[in-house]
Amino acid sequence: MHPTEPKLLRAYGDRDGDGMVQLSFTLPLPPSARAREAARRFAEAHGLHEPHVTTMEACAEGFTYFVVYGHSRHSVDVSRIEVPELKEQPLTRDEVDQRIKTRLGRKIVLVGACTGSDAHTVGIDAILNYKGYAGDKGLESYKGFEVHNLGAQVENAALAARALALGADAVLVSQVVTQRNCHKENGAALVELLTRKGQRDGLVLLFGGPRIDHKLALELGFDAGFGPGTKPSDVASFLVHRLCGEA
Amino acid sequence: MHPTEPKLLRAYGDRDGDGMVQLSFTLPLPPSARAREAARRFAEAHGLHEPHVTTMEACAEGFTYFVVYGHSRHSVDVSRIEVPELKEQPLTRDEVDQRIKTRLGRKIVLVGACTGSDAHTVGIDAILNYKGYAGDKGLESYKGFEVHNLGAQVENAALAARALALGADAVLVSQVVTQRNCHKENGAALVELLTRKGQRDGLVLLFGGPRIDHKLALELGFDAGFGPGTKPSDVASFLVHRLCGEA
Amino acid sequence: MAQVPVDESVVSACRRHAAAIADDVQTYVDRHTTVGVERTVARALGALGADDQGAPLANVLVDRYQAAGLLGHGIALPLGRALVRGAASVREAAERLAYGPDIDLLGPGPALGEVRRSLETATAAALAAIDGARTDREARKAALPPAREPLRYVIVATGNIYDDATQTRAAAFAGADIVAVIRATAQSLLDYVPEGPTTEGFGGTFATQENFRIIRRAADEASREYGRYVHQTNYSSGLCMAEIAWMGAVERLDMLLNDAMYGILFRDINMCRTFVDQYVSRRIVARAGIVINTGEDNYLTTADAVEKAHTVLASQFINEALAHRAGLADAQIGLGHAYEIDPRIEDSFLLEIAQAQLVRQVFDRHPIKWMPPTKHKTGDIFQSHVQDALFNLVGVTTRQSIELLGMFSEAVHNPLLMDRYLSLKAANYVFSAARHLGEEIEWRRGGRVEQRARQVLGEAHALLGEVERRTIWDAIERGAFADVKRTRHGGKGYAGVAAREPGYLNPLLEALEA
Amino acid sequence: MAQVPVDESVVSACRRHAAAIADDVQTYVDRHTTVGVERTVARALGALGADDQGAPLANVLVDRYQAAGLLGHGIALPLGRALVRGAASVREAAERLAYGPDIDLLGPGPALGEVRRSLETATAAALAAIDGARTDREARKAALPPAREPLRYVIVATGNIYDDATQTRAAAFAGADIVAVIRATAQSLLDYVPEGPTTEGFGGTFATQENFRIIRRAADEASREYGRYVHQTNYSSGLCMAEIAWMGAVERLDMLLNDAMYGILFRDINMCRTFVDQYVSRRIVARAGIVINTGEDNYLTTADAVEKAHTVLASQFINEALAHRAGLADAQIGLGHAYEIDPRIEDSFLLEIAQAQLVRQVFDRHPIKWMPPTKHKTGDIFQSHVQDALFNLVGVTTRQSIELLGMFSEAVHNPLLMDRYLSLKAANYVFSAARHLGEEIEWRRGGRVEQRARQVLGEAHALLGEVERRTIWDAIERGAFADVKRTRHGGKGYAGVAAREPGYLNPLLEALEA
Ligand code: B12
Ligand code: B12
Ligand SMILES: Cc1ncc(COP(=O)(O)O)c(C=O)c1O
Ligand SMILES: Cc1ncc(COP(=O)(O)O)c(C=O)c1O
Repeated sequence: MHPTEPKLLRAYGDRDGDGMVQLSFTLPLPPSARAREAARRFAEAHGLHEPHVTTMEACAEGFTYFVVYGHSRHSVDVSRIEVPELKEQPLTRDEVDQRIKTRLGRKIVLVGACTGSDAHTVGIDAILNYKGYAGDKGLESYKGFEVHNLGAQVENAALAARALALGADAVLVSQVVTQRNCHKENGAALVELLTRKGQRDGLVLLFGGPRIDHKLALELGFDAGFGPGTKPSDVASFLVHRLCGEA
Repeated sequence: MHPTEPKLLRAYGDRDGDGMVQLSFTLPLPPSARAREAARRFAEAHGLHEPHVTTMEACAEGFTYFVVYGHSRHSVDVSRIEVPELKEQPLTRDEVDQRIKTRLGRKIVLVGACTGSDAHTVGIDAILNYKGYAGDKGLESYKGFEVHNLGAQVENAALAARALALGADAVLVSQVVTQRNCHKENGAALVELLTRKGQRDGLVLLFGGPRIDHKLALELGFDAGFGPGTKPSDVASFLVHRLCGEA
Repeated sequence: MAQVPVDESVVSACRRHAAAIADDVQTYVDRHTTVGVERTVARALGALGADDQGAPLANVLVDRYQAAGLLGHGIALPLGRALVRGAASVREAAERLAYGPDIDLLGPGPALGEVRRSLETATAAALAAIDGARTDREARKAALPPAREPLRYVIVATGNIYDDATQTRAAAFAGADIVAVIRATAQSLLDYVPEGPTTEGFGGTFATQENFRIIRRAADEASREYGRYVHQTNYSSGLCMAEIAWMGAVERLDMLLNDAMYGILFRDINMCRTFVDQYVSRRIVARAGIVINTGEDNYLTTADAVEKAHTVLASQFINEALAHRAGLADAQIGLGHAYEIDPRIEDSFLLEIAQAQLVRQVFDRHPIKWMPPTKHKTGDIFQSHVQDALFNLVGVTTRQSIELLGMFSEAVHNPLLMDRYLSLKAANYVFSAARHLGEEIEWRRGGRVEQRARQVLGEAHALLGEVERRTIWDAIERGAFADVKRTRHGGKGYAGVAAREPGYLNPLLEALEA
Repeated sequence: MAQVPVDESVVSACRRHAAAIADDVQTYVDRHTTVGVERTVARALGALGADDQGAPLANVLVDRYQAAGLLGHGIALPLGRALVRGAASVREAAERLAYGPDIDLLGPGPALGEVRRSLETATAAALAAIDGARTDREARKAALPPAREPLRYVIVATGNIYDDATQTRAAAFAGADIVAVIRATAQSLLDYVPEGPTTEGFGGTFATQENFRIIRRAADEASREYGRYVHQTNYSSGLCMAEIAWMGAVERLDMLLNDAMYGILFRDINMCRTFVDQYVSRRIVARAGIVINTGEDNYLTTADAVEKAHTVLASQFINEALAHRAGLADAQIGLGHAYEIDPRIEDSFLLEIAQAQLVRQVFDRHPIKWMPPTKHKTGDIFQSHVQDALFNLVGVTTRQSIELLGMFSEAVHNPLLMDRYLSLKAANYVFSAARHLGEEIEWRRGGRVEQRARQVLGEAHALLGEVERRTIWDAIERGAFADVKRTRHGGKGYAGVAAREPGYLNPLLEALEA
């Protein structure tokens, strides 16, 4: 698909262009014919045509849960979507180690942590620790990386200090708890701190977690973002491309 | 709540006014970062603020299924909703039979059917047949009703003819299949036919089925509509109020 | 193994009753034919096509003979006579008889032997078409890894055959083994089969020969792409039961919904008509190597699934006995039943598992067709998905052969692409997570599960005895199945039944019966 | 009964190892105290309130003594001495010591006997507060019908205590038996307990005494309204383990998440600190009649649930042994475990059921706390709901006592009102539909389920032997549990540990130990 040719997509239920979507929500009122009509109008306000309220049930006193199906009037023009995508060629383990060896001549020093009060280590461990993720061994298993996994609950200041002390080439930050966007705040604060301390330049700064994507990471001032399902080898390839130059 | 005092309701997730709703849909494109962004924009087009795409999965070649949560900007003013509601006082079995006996002095003749090519008898049977629904005995069980259940797949013309022949006081129509609104077409066609034949006046015309409500029935020209969960006694009360006058 | 105790002597007694019931039906069947049967013969022999109004040639032809009161001779007779008299083909013969000013009133004419001989080529071609499709299926299946049971059966039902084809491929992508295109609501009662591809149907898509081909192509493509044979199924049911069986046979459908009594009970089709039609349809299906799926699951949508569980079992014995009389092998007789107990009933899961296991054991050489909860589904799609999860668990535990997957939107609409995908995803998970559960479980002696199985078998036995005593005709009049009552001469399509005349000619049926 | 074979001699051996492990820990515990313990004593005796910065009086007081290196005498000592010296109340004494220019350096002063006596009233009042809450709970429970197991446990976690109260009532409406208010992410690591009602928390709501009261009121209202005792629970965990136990005790919480090792492994809290804190917290909980829930379920989020299943069992034996040493009755020791096997693994359902049944039987007098799938949940809420359905089925089949209900939005956010409602609806259905399934099943001799149970018990036994040999301190350093390694003196809060001095005074603990 050519990116500039407008390409309007509608939701697909079981016929081209039917726009069918499913919406569920709770409204703070008890079930009644009026509540059903309220749900219908609420759905209509979202652009659903002929909304069908398939369920209306009291889910608490004074609260009603609804499931609605309806034909969405909306469409989305995918030709106008430009999303930054990580599209480095994946490298094999040997290529990674080889390039680091030949082009850099030393190990790449990585410092990783799950920051703030976030105690979720599984994600960052999956990337860094030997064991890896879904059969893909972690960065520790490569000859070319020297990995320092600081674990979880690491304050930004502590992370910055350790990165400096260890001469980090790259800092890998994980954020899993996202309630009320605390991951964004934490991430932005780290970038600010590193910048303020003059550490930001020359550092490859990676952001990862179940609600992170490349776009968000860039917005927050990181160099790349990695979301759910990331494999250590994805990260290895990215780092090599960044730190050892392109082929 | 006074009906004219504006009362704006928003969706409730877990905090007052958070507007949280869940939307799921399929878009005709394969999964990718661009697809995720497309889903996000699609959700935004519906008025969802900070949409979070929680799942993006290929559900077919070239089709992706999404689940999105987001804060809906919309609200609905329930004070402005006027829904016709069936609010006859429920009558006991004895009251029903008693009123028919004393006020009408004869049985009320009912003719019921599931019309068109619709073969779903369970609903109309639940209302008419002795056995009834959810422990509530059917209209056949009342002394005051003479019930003719014509079953399913009854053409409108046949129904009109039988209603005339049997001297029906009320005609009860069930419609269960609703794909592409065939229930509305079938219903409206019956009303038209009865009107054309001069049978409409003096006939109480009831419409029922899982996707019927009172409002829709009125719009189509019926006297009342009965949706899912209707009990025979609801219908009995309504008929008595209509045919024997109010208390 | 999660076995329930099955008293083999009771099972044998059930089979004896069912045999007697079927013999009684067969006596009637062997003496009658129907417009549907004769149209099937006409089509099979070559009377294809339709007029500009869409009325199929077979219909115009057969209706003429039925109107003339001559159908009892078999439509093959006038066709053969026309051939002897010089028609170039069966089709030409049929057109002449259908559209010509007069029909052949079957007065004195060519000798019967000559007539028979004139039809041999066409008959052989008809058989070859069936056999070719069967061979083709067998070769394709042999080339692909066998599917693991329960086979995952899903429906598509957009109303538009091209969307159905898209959905077929999508279903296969998501793991479906079997795809059924649900029929439009009205089709059962049509006394003809529409022609060509169709794009407008309510509640489903018309079954036409062209539509069969379109879906076959899509399914074959998917088979190739996913390395898994994707089965196609449709409905040999309603007033055109036998014709559709024929079309399904030659278009290489793999399964057909086909029941000896469904039309009677759920479509108010006349019972005489239905019994004759089902026999002929099954003769074709038997030859074609198609697996039928019977419709006892439907009983539990009109009757209570706890109280009337035994009627399902009783009916399965009858369906089996009738199928045997039509030459079907056990491996072709897919017996239907369903998970329809009110979910509010305590221990409903135990009652369901008892029934599923009982059916599995009683018909241990048959593919069992296991249907999901439908009646007690509501528009709460989340809860509905949970009901299906338990259903899936029973399916894999009791080793059902063919499982029609439940849809969370069952009470809402025909499944959307997404609904089907999620249903398959959930079934794949449950089937794998509990793969060997059935092998591990033993039921407590004398416990609830055992007792329930014993009770249902006992009640089925009693019912079959009663049906034998009264005959099936009378039993149906009294509402023995599905809580539905039908009279012997009531219902749709009775006018299409004709008593066979002496010398009734039907070379197709003869070949199939041989 | 779905029993698995449990070799009682292996179980006894496990208990012997666990006893030795616990004795070793207890030796350490009996010689140390912590800032958290002493703050608890201070609070219990009456040192309530906070300064205008929100720093609790108990903290300012205890920190001063810790800084002075005097905490090993027990904070009760200076408090008692101040009372003897004329302070009108413990609170006044505490304020004086906390905010006054100097602290009592515990030089020569009142006789110990006198000091002890001066604290008797406050100690008695503290015990009365606990006992009063316990009596109140027992009376309320006796007046309501007992709940049916598995008890339905749900979490609320809006961050705002008033919304939490709304959600508590909503949960009770939908059938919850137990409501837990999840804590804000940061709280475990706070070395003080915030004061007052709170409305801002990430990932949960702060545990404060006032917040406990707000939820208690909501739960009691709901109990009255729905005629069912609605249990309240929170976390006695983190750096303020013992203080929160105290608050929970007097505010009539019914359960507390409380584990001997969770803080060490999952919050990187120092192990010396944790072992001391857990002991004191459990002494309070024991007296209060509160049921603890241990946290072995968490192990399976960092370690593999198939390979490391035995570490859960081994840890449960250790938690049990430590709990016994703190005076908890078996009926108060809710042992945690979870349904965390990768759903892609074939027969995962069998492995889960084996483990659940094993734990149920090994700890047959304990309430078992059964946790839902979380790690392998994704944002596909529909599939997630199915995973929970199987989990619910195992819960009811293996008669787990307390079931934390899974949420279909587990991988997405803290549960919304609707999510919780649907979760309860689904659990209610599964619990009822399979109510007596466990009674009906017997597992095939030597089959997969039996083998798995035997294997896990065997491995747990081996691990316990090894832990005993190495001591728990060393075992944790080597990553025996949850695949997490922690050093003896590393982690948070070690500075808050103090060796008890000879003459260490702690009238509260003495009374609880009596
Ligand atoms: C395991 C878990 C825990 C464990 C953590 C153990 C540990 N040591 O990590 C325990 C039980 C201790 C725990 C506790 C809590 N948790 Co928790 N937990 C989870 C759970 C179930 C799974 C997370 C996980 O391990 N996923 C598997 C890993 C492999 O995936 P991942 O993190 O996405 O990582 C991958 C990618 O994102 C990426 N990646 C991640 N980080 C990075 C970094 C870089 C640099 C790169 C390149 C890539 C990368 O690569 C990884 C591999 O592909 C989730 C629910 C869920 N199913 O998602 C809740 C969840 C994350 N927890 C949650 C919460 C709130 C908590 C608690 C506050 C309270 C509670 N509800 O229990 C506490 C306190 C924890 C705290 N202060 O942070 C919420 C967060 C809500 C939100 N969105 O804000 C969730 C979503 C559950 C929920 N619905 O309530 N939790
Ligand atoms: C049972 C059933 C059948 C049975 C019908 C047996 C029979 N003799 O009735 C069988 C198996 C035969 C059947 C066949 C088909 N069905 Co069907 N069937 C259902 C099912 C599972 C339950 C319907 C039911 O009995 N509900 C119970 C009754 C008591 O509820 P009710 O009808 O709503 O009635 C209550 C009220 O609405 C009201 N009421 C109803 N009518 C009236 C009338 C009056 C006057 C009044 C006052 C009140 C009233 O009172 C009743 C009691 O409260 C639904 C799915 C579902 N769970 O809803 C699909 C469903 C209705 N079927 C459907 C379809 C498409 C078909 C088929 C075309 C193909 C197929 N998918 O199987 C065929 C052909 C039938 C045809 N031509 O109509 C679709 C309809 C889709 C749509 N919305 O258009 C559904 C929704 C399933 C689906 N998702 O595909 N079906
Ligand atoms: C045997 C059989 N035939 C047909 C059908 C339904 O199709 P129709 O009503 O279009 O014949 C069913 C039900 O699904 C069935 O079980
Ligand atoms: C024993 C125990 N304490 C505490 C927690 C979590 O709370 P926090 O990390 O806030 O202490 C858990 C996990 O849910 C737990 O199992």
